[in-house]
Amino acid sequence: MADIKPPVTNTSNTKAAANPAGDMDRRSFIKWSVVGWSAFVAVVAGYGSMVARYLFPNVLFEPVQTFRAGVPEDYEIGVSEQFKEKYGVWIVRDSEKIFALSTVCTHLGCTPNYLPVDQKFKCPCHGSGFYTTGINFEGPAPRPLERFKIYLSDQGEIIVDKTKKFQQEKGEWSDPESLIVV
Amino acid sequence: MSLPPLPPESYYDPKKLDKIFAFVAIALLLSLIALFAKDYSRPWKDYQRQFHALEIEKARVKLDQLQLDLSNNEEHQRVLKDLKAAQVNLRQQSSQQEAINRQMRAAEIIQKIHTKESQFAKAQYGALKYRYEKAVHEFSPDAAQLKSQWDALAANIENLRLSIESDDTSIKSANDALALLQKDVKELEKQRAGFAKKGEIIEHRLKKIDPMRMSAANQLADMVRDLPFLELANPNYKIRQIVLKDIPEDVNFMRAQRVDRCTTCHLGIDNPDFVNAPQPLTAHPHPELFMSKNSPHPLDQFGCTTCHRGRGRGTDFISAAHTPQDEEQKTKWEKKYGWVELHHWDQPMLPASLTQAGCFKCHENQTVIKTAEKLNLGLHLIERGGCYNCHTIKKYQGWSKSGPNLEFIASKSTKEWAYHWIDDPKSIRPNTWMPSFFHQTNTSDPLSMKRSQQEIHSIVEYLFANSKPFALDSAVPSGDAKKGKELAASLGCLACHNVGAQPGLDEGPQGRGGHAEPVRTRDSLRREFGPSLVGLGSKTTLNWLYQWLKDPTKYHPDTRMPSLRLSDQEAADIAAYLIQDKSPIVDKPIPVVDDKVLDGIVLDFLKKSSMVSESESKVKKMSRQDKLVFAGKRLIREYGCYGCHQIPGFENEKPVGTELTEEGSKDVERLDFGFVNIEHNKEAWFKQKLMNPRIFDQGRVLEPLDKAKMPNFDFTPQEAEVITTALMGFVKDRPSPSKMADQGVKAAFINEGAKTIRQLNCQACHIIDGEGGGIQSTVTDKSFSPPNLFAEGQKVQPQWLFEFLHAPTPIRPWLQVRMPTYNFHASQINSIIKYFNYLDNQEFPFTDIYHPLLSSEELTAAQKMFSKDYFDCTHCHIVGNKLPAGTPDNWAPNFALAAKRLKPEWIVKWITNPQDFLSGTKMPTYYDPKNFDASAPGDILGGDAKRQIRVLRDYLLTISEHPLQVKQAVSAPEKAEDKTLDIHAR
Amino acid sequence: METIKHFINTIAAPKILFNIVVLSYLIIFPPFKFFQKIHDALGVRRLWTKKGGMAIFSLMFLAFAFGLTDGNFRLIVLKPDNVPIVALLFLVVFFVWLALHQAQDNDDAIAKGGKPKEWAESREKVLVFPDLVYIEFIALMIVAALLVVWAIGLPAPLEQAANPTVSPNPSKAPWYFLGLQEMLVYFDPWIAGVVFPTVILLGLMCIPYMDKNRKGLGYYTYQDRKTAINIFMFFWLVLWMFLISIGTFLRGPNWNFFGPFEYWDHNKLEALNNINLSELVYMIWLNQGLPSNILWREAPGFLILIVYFGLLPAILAKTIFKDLYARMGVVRYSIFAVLFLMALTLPIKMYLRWLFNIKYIVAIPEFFFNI
Amino acid sequence: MNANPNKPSMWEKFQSTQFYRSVFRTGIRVVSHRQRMMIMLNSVFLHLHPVRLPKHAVKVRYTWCMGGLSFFLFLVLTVTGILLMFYYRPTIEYAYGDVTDLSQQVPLGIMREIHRWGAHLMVITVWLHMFRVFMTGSYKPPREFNWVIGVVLLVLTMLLSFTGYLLPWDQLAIWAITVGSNMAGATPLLGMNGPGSNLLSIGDVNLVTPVSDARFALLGGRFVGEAALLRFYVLHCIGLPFIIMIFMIVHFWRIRKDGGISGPT
Repeated sequence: MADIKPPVTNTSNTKAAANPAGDMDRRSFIKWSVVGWSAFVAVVAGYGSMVARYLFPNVLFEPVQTFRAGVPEDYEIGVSEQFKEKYGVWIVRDSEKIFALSTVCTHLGCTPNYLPVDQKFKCPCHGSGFYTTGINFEGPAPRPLERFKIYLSDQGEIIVDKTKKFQQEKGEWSDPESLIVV
Repeated sequence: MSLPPLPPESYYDPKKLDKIFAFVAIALLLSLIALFAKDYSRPWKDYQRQFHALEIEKARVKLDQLQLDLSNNEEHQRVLKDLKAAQVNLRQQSSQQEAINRQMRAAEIIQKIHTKESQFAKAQYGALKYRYEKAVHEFSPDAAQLKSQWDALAANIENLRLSIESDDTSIKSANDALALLQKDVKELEKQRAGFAKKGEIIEHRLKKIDPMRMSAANQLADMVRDLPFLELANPNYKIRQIVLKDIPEDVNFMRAQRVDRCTTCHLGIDNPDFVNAPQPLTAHPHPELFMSKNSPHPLDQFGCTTCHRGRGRGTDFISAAHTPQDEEQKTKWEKKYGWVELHHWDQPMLPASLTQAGCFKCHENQTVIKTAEKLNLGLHLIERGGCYNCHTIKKYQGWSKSGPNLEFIASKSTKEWAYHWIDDPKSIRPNTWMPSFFHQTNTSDPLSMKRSQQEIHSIVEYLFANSKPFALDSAVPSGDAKKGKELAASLGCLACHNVGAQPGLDEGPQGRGGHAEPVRTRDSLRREFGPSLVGLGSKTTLNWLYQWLKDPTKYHPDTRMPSLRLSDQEAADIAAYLIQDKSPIVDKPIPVVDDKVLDGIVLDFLKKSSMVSESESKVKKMSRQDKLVFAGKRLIREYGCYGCHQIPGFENEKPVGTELTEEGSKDVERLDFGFVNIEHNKEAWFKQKLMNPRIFDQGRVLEPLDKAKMPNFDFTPQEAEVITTALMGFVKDRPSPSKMADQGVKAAFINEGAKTIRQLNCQACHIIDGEGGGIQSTVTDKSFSPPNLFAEGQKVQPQWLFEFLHAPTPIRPWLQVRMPTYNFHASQINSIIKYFNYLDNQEFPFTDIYHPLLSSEELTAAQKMFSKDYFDCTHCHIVGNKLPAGTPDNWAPNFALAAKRLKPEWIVKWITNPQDFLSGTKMPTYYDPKNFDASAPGDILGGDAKRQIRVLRDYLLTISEHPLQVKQAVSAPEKAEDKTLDIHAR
Repeated sequence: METIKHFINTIAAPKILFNIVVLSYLIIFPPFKFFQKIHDALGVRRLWTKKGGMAIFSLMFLAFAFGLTDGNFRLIVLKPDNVPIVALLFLVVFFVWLALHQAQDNDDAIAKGGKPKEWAESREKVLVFPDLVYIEFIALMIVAALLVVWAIGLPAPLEQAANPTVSPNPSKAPWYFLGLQEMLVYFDPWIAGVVFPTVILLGLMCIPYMDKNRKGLGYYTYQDRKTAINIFMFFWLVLWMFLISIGTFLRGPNWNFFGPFEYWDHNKLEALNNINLSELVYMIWLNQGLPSNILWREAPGFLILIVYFGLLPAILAKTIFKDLYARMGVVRYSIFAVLFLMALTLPIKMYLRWLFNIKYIVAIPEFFFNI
Repeated sequence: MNANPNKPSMWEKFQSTQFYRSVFRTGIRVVSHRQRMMIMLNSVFLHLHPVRLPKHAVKVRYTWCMGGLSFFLFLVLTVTGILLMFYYRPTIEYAYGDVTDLSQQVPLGIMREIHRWGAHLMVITVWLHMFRVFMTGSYKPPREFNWVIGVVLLVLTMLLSFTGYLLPWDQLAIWAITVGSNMAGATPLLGMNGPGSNLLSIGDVNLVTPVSDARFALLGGRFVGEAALLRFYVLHCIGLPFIIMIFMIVHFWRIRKDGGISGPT
């Protein structure tokens, strides 16, 4: 295997190809082997790319992690609970922005309740409390609630993408993808 | 550098090998390129490109229009001008702005540092707290020290918080100053944005799709992103799909998720802008029903193949199993798409003409599937035709038999009439629903004709021989036919029956054999609910008819014919009138009984169960009568007569026809197309079968008993098609319950009630839920037709309705049309009551008992409003026994009934705006809905419209049979006695 | 008893334990003369005698047995999926001892002018059948029996059915990748998860081409290939085995550190007050805001990187690695130096974190580029 | 053949049949050196070894037998793995239940324990094999390239173990794989969360998206789900074993071609 000829001819040929001085016979010989081996290399690369392309299907059967949440005008200042059940998300609007809060308590993963009178989220499991911004202010929760990626579609609709999270303690809440400015 | 010398062992010339190698390698490379090309070129990409171009064009046009509008909008121009001025103004103050900005930035930096420190301190605080807690828990000596550290940290945090707050204040003040400077610009900018918003959304979109508006880099991206291989990342053109787990596909004993990729090509389907775009980019023709998020069938929840069928996973024209709706479309498709039928797929797309079949599987329980008119008609035809009598259909389990009761036939008819009727019912009554069993394409040869005659003889003989005795009243008062005709027209008989050529019925369906064929509609079908009465005089006797009209249940306890509470004279008059219509055909002679042929028939049956010799000797021993009765019984069983008629001796027989509950899912391979040259698909077969049930015997050599026996209903091609639509809808795959049309108990009650209403044909007279009332065409003045039952649930009290349905009492005595007394089961009444209440979303069964209460001031006010000077209520309304002055066509129901009949809340709504409930009602609108308060009479109760109406209502409720004797306060209504409302009926 | 446990818990903290491990490494495999002296003074070579081996193992078993008396320790160590790692620890120690035991014998022989044991043996040929075939058979039967007993004694773990919405705390990678996961504490995923594995593999593959020492082929020796073994041992024992052990045994909820006798308390909080070099330079040292220009902001970090990878190899070539450089030549040396320095960034980053709370030297989250 | 021709036992008779001689050309009762050599030369399996070896090479003290054990464990894992495949369906619907059933219902479902612990053990033996090879300096010329192949085999072993880790589809599995595969998402340039991923874009069009990055190629999805399970299954059962076998063949071949086991020169 190791001592087969092609590599030998090949190297000598490429060198020769760089140096056009030589008799006709030699030149044509050189040309054909270069053409042949280049085509062969292209074929191998092609097969490789076939495998690579094959790994990326044209459609996905994964459950949808993004959902449409209407237009910004649908939301008044405050907390909207309409997507809590289905998607585990609160849509919160304040005077300048709209953002999507995760409904998972950062303590042990329970689902807090929204108390409109107190303007806070209160976790029924261990009493962690969060402001409507998601910042934790009471109870054992170690960090603020997470926010999800939120953006406006081309049609002006709000899209919430749960695949991407933003954590306040990592300083990610200033990320433009974590909020919609209104 | 030098070439290696040719090894002596070499056989081939290496140069030659190199050449061959090169050729082969190139060939291989080319094959690979072809492979990529094949994989890359997919038909849907072309459509997506088309759509892309169209989308850009439409957006451009829209944007241009918007901008044109804006430039013409003066307000907008003014804002722009002001904005410019304000910006110039602001720029002049730039040094000031800059100073504030600098100040703010500095403060922000300080705050950031403070925040960071505070953040660190807080984190330490938390960690320290844990350590402290743990130390305390473990009785560690470090606790005290930790505590002091912790306290120190807490103080530090508090300090930091103060500094952050003070930083905040300075930032805020700077911010405020800045905002003040920029106030005008900001405000105007906001206004400008308001104007531009619509356009900006389109522009934003255009920037993404329109190469003309893209940056150079994006233009490049636009070109490159769909190249082979690169398109894996982020292509413009990609397959779209909707995955539906709760409307699964039936995969033989398993259910698999449904995957619809139709929107890959039908890109404009949910975009109203594409209504007129070419296929496949066209928008759906019914966006109000499908597609959009607010419609009952949003695209992402119902997909496409749920209704249309076809192969949702298919991504090209053929593999999606499109089905052409006719020859013309087929040839067109063959040319355009190279269409061929997709084999190996059981559920091809429904052709456009049958699309409504797709509704059935989720809407099965509904009696009327709103907007699916074709399907409704098909179902109605199945009901009226009584298909379910012979073919089990789950939906119609428990429905009563369609034909008349034949248990007492001898008391009603003659053998001669029966012979002619069975032989060819349409010759006696062209518009009858009795289908034809004889003279069909497979029984029209001379031999079969002869046999048919003997078969009919046998059937008639069996029926009469087994007929049970029935006593008729012999005394019939002499009737006046002319009066009878008037009565039949005015009492409402014509709602369900067809009586010869009646005036006002000309447009009704009649004369079907060979004459011009009027199109059947659901309205006309309701008018055909009862049997046609043409040629009744030949069929029965005056005595029987009189008896029947007086009390139908006496002859047939389960009949759907209600009692009209006719007096003896009325019954006699109508009977005299109806008996006049005689059919001449009945007088034709009847072929004689031919023993030889009869023997053949009997033998055919006998041979089935015993040996030939034995059978023959048996036949010899039988008398002619025996043979006739024997053959008659077997023939009734063969033809399945007992499906529609009650016949003695067949009480427990199973229906003869194939079950149709899942007919739409039937494998085409299981249908016998014989020698008939039609498309080999289900719909063609159904249609053909319906138009001529015997056609598939064509060209076949068959024993008499092996022939097809389904009778002929003479369906027109249109009717056959609508019935086919319904049949195609009877499929076995079902969505999960969450996707069914009717969920919850209320919907089930509504469906149940609607079914009862359909079974009793209430809608022949009444308009219920927006349809029916066909009788109105026979009533000259609309004011005299039966009432529209719109919002009946809101209007009447359940208890009253129960009593009324049980024993109707006239509400509108001026009407001649009579609400009949039905032979109801209590459960049927209850289902009707629940229907009306749930349809109107009423609280049911519990309602508050309302006690009207009027102060003396209010009482006078009410009386005043009642009087001629104001609303003049008694001008139209009957009060107790006092009739209004005008002609009956202006009369209105009795006020004395109101307290028991009407719901108090309804009266208020009714007075407020009658047109809301019943547009076109004669009840005047006293209060202008647009100008409510102002339209109230100002001099009563301070012109408070709401109070006036309430007072009127309360006054109304105090009116009893004795007019205008008002009680100050009415005691609770007396207890319902025996006829309590059965709220637990189901 | 409790005091001992408390003491062990305390010294098991990565900050302390890592120093202890590095120090022991330096003494056992002394790369520098200074440590060689300590090595000699302590008579570390006695470790590789049979008695030394016995001592090591008795100590290990004793420690282990002592640990098993503690509930928390048992819970971690006897977790079915952790058993292989416990076995690994004993096996590695045993084989390191075995290799060095033989190496010491050979080295002694060579020092006396003799040949290694293998030399004499290799002159003699034996038939493979049945000598080797039988030995192999026996070995694999032992392993087969061991496997079966292991399978009987220890059921394979099966937890709750997968639930993508509830992540257990802590979520750990398979144990052989825990070294990489531990690195995540100090590096971004792209370095810990991609660059380091690549460097490790490249480094491993490069070994035969870097090591130009012709001596020490085919026999156990330490003295003949001291440098190679010292370097290898550092990565193999200190950076790989040690990190795996930490990741497996000492990391609990929230990836917090827990001593071997400590209860895995979910509420445990550790202050993670880490800052980037740029913040340290600009905000704390210079007391001003961060520059908005990314390159300018991260200039200090880039400067350090340039010095580290650009200048340091040259400096090393003139100083510590003078001999190495001479032996290897420019190309080999450059590759070696880059790989070596890259690997060294791990301990360096550890110390930076512990001493200065440095999170990133270069922090460009905009491009996910954090070092 | 037999020394006592008078009374051949049944066994000896059998040994002289054509069938026996066709199977064991050399016989298995060894009496001569020549025969011992022939056994090695004639057996397709034993032929992996040379006929003769230097004495130090048969000493366990020298070789630790780790390479051989790694190969043996590979065989054990192949056999148990094939058997496990009979009862295991790689779908999120069935996988967990099928694995549960291995311990609850399947006769000798303890195969799973052997497979799992064998896999862990194989990682350990491969590491120790590498350590041994390093300590004896066996990577030195002429065996440099075989060391490289050995490193590849080491990686493949860990990848095999890693892909198998997901298959029970329990919490341990998906989260371990999630943690592990997230690292693939951080691949420079090609990973969604890797440095420079946003450099691979033209204009506003990102080429590295959650559905086109390195992590996706591994998982077949945006997160560890049905597609990932199937991919890992295929890689674990077919893909990686196929590759590792090719490399093993080369590895073993090169041992012989590079002069057998290393020894002092």
